[in-house]
Amino acid sequence: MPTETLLELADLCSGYGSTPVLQGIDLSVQRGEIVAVIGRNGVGKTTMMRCLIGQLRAWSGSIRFKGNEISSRPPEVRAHLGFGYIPQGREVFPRMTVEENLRVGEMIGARTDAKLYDIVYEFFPILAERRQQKAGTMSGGQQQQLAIGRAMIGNPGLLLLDEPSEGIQPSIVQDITRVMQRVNRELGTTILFVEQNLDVILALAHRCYVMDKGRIVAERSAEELQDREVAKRDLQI
Amino acid sequence: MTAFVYQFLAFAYQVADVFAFLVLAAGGLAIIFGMMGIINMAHGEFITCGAYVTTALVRAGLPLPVGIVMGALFAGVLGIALERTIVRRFYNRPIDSLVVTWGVSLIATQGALLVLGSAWTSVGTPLGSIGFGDYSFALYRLVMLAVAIGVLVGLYLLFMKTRFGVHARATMQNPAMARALGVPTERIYAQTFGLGAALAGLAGGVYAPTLTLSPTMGTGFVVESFVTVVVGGADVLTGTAPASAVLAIIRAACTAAWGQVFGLIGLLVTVCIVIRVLPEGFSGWLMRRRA
Amino acid sequence: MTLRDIPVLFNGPQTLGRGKLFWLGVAAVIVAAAIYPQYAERFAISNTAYFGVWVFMALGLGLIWGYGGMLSFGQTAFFGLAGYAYGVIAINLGAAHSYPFLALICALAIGTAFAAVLGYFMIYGGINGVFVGIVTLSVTLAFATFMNQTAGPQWRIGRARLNGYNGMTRIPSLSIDWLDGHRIRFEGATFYYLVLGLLVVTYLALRVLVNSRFGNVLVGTRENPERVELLGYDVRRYQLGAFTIGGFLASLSGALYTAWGNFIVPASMALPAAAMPIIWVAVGGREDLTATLVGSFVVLYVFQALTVVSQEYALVAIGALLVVTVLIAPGGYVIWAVDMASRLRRRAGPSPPLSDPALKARTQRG
Amino acid sequence: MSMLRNLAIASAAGLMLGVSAAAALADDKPPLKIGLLEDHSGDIAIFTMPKVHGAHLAVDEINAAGGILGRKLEIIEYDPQFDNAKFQEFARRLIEKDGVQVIFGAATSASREAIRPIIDKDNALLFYAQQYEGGVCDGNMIGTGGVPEQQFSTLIPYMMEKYGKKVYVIAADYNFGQISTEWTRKLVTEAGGQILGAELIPLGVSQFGQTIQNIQKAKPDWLMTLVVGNAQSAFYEQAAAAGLHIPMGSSITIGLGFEHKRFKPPTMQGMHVVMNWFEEIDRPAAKAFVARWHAKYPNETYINDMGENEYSAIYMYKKLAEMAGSFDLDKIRAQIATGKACIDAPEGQICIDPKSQHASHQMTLLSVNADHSVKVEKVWPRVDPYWLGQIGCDLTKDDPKEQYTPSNLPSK
Repeated sequence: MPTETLLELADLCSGYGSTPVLQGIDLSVQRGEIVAVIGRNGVGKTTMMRCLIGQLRAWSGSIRFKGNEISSRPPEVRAHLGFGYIPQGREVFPRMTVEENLRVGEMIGARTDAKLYDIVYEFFPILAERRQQKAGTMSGGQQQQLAIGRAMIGNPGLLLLDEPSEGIQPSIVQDITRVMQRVNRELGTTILFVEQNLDVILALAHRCYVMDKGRIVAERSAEELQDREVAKRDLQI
Repeated sequence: MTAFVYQFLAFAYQVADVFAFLVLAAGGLAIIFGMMGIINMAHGEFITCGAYVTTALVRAGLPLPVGIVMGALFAGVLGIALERTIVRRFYNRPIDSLVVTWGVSLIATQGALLVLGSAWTSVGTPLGSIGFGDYSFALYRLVMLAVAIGVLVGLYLLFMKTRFGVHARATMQNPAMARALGVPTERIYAQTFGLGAALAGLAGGVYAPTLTLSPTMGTGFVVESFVTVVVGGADVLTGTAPASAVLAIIRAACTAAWGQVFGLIGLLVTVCIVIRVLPEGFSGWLMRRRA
Repeated sequence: MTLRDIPVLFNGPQTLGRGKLFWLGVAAVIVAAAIYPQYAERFAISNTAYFGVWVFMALGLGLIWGYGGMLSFGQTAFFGLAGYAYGVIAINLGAAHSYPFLALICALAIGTAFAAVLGYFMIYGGINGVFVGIVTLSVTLAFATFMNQTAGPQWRIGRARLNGYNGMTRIPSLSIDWLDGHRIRFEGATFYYLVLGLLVVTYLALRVLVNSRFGNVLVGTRENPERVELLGYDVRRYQLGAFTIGGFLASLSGALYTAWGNFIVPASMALPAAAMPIIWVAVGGREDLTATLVGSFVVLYVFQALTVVSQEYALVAIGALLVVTVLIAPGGYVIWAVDMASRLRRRAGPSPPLSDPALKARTQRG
Repeated sequence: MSMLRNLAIASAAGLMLGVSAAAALADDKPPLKIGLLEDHSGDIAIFTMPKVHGAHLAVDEINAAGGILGRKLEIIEYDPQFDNAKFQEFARRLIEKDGVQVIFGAATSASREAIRPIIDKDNALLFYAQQYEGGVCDGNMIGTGGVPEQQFSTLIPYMMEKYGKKVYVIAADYNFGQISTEWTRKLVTEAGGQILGAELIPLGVSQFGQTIQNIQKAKPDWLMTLVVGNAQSAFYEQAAAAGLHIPMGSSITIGLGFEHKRFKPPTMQGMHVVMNWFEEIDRPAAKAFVARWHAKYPNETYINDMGENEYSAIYMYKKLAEMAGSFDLDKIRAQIATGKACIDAPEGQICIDPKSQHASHQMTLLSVNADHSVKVEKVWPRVDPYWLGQIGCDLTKDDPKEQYTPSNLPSK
């Protein structure tokens, strides 16, 4: 395993309006890792993701990417630096075709010239099949694949996945999980995801942070997570 | 029989003429509205601006097409400047944006009156006319139609085939997500606003030779362009274009039958009906039917 | 209800200004306005009444836009319709007896009914946001265009020629016969007192209205329609109510304007005129009745003072004022000034000035 | 040419000299305030600015010559910017606040009708120095511009004789256009001609494709154009571009809108118009007037009929006040009733008709050539504003304050 720190959050605070949600998050992700952040509904997982991509301003604390402070950078700059964001609910562009959706993702990791259309189409054959279909007319699972493909086109250094399994059939969840493992293995892409689905967490995560009330309360290794009791307790904190 | 053919030709020419007017008058307004949900009340002033720049350059000795292009560019640059300084602060306050652009329009019109005086000499319509039976038509008005169609084709290519187009449509559909994927949405907004202003300037430049120039001339386009945008909805290609066609037929038919007054009233009645039946205009209706 | 409950009616979260000092100020202003004609010349009295005439329309727009969140560009349509209705009826009935007063009542009914119908079509037709502005503007322009082409001799209603672009002139002034046969003609200072009285009544009535459940639901709808609907209110009914009352007030302005100048033209509805109420309300402050009232008066006064010097510079200045207000003080300069004053006071003294929830909400949104 | 110029300079110099003596005398009395209510900006300002200039030129000359009845004139002016409500507001302000008794102003019929009730109510005097659709019978108004019987009953017979009896009319859709159309219809049918079509066009319309086709379809011998404003004047450009070559007649182009100076030749070719003043009028007094004007306003494109009429109106006021020996309106009207109120205006002699209080004029018919030079076709040395008197308006006896038209005659 490589040991270079890719992403590091220190005492990150943020929230909506005047209501604080994140109350000092500390975590770090090494290059090539798959890290999960787990926790109940409403503990601030999605808020943390939005803060990471920059849709939400950080009130205080730091976000370091490859050693550089980026917490004041706007979202598009973070994307150019190599953040591939797959939001909760997919948010594909409904009135654009699959191919056009993928083209939007080209801005991610702006410096890399090679865009990974072939690889994305290989990983997600359904996207190749439906290249000209309007994204809004596809099923939830297909849209999730498109959202992941869109974030991968620019070969990002870090994929941010927000609840990839939410609202999707179990069989497709398994497909997606397998693809994510391949992405990590074959492209060396680092992945940070938040999730509540234990199967996905167990199948994917190398390491895991447990979140509660806007703070990281525990850290678990892959081995510890195998203990279903520990995992269940963490999810229901 | 031939009389009927001429009659039909004459009507078709009128419809085409109104169609060109509506597309050119409304295109810029529709682009800005579709992209940002902003009604640009200073739209007429960009038209005026294009007309004055074109006329000034033609009088200075440049050929008309060059004058028109420069007029459009100048209006576009002004549009970007307006977007950067004022409009961008109002993206989440559409009603305030309407009010603020109205204020800008007041300043621009009255400022132009102060600076430019109230009317300028026109440069004269180029090209001649051709006759059919009893009728003769100005060839230049066919050029206007060509420009209008050219604008629609150009916009289609721009929005469907270029990277800017993909980014612009993504921004239109979900700005936050587009931004998170690296689309520089602020720049897209500025460019789109500039594009809308440039199209307004183009309309002004194209019509400049056929009109009497005055700082208030833009208002002559505003009612028609509002009507077209309301009927068409938020999208230029699936909204403004068909709306212009339908309104052109209604207006030409009413004008031919009962005179200019009813041509205008016909337009306004159509708006009221369309709003009641299709609150989001043609494009909104098409979008919902397809989705 | 006891005497003690009365202040509760006039005060509440939806209006700024409360407490003894504020109401003493209001009383002082009313008294000053009442004795003003004793000390002013004829032109000034008539001119002040003329400003007052417009303020009804501004207050109505404040209710629709500021409290209800719907930008109506069509207040001048109701204004014009009521003006024309007054003109047509008053000319046909003649100036005898209390006929002009009857004409006023009919004009108000016609203008208000039109507002209610238009409001019904829009609000129940699902039109909202900027589209309310465009629809009302289109209706206004359609009406103005129609009236512009009524120059021909065939356009007459009874004895009244509509006269197209030139408009109707020589419309009888407002007058009323008392029981003893004594006639009151509302001209000059009498008209001034009529406007003043109506303004006081309107202001107080609107304060009661916006601080009642109606006002709370309306403001709630502006902020978050879904939530208000979840609470079991039929949001559209309240919006329609506000729109109709706004239409009534615009009609009042229109009928009074016509009676004051004996004159109504289509241009008083067309685009430049239609935008004026928006300027008065936006610049003064749309989310508070007092701000709308004070702001409109000041803008009207300043604007007129400028037009006397130069019409063009006046319009440039008013445009600039609008842009600057929306940029710097989106809530309007009166509210901005109140806010600044209370901020200064907070720095100076211990009294917590932002305890007023309405003000607090405003500062956060600003 | 150089002789004319010398004459102009000499007369101007003479004026200056003769006057300075009298000027000293006038200084001790307070100046007489007169109101000037003309558009300085807005849609028709290019046509109304010459009125403003004409008024100032006349007042400067009169003041330099010692004023009226020993009092200098002071102009108080506002810019209503083509807004009829503003016309009302400023008319009130002029009378009630500034204390003027006489107002020169109003261009469109709409602005005149807006302020006339105010003038009447306060018993002030309005000089309406504007050619218009005629018919105002109001003791508080003096009209110094041309009226239909002066413009149409000269132009229409000429056009029908020269070009034919089939006529098409396009007119602005408001009172001026409507009433002028009525006049055209009346005079054409009385002379055995035929109106093939009369199209009324909303103000502000600037697209004339359909109108041009309608004219081509009707095939008239000539066209009467009564279009108004910047937007509508685009008709000429569009008609020329569409190849509509047809003789045209009008009561408002050239002399009022100087289209032959503003449009690119040969747009206005074939236009015929009758007016009491054109800058091109060849007469020593006219040439001297033009020279004085351009000396004061070198940037003026053209001195239109409104400008000359306004200039003459102020001199007419001077004449009337001097005849009456007073500024009192009743005394002035008593002088009008004598029928001897005449002045030598730049166009020639003009006199106020006692019955209608409108001015008689020398009328000139011009046609426009392909290069936009003009040709004087015919001159009528004196045409009286007879129509109002004919139909029963007699302001020496009765003051109905009405506007009559061929279809709206006095009831008795």
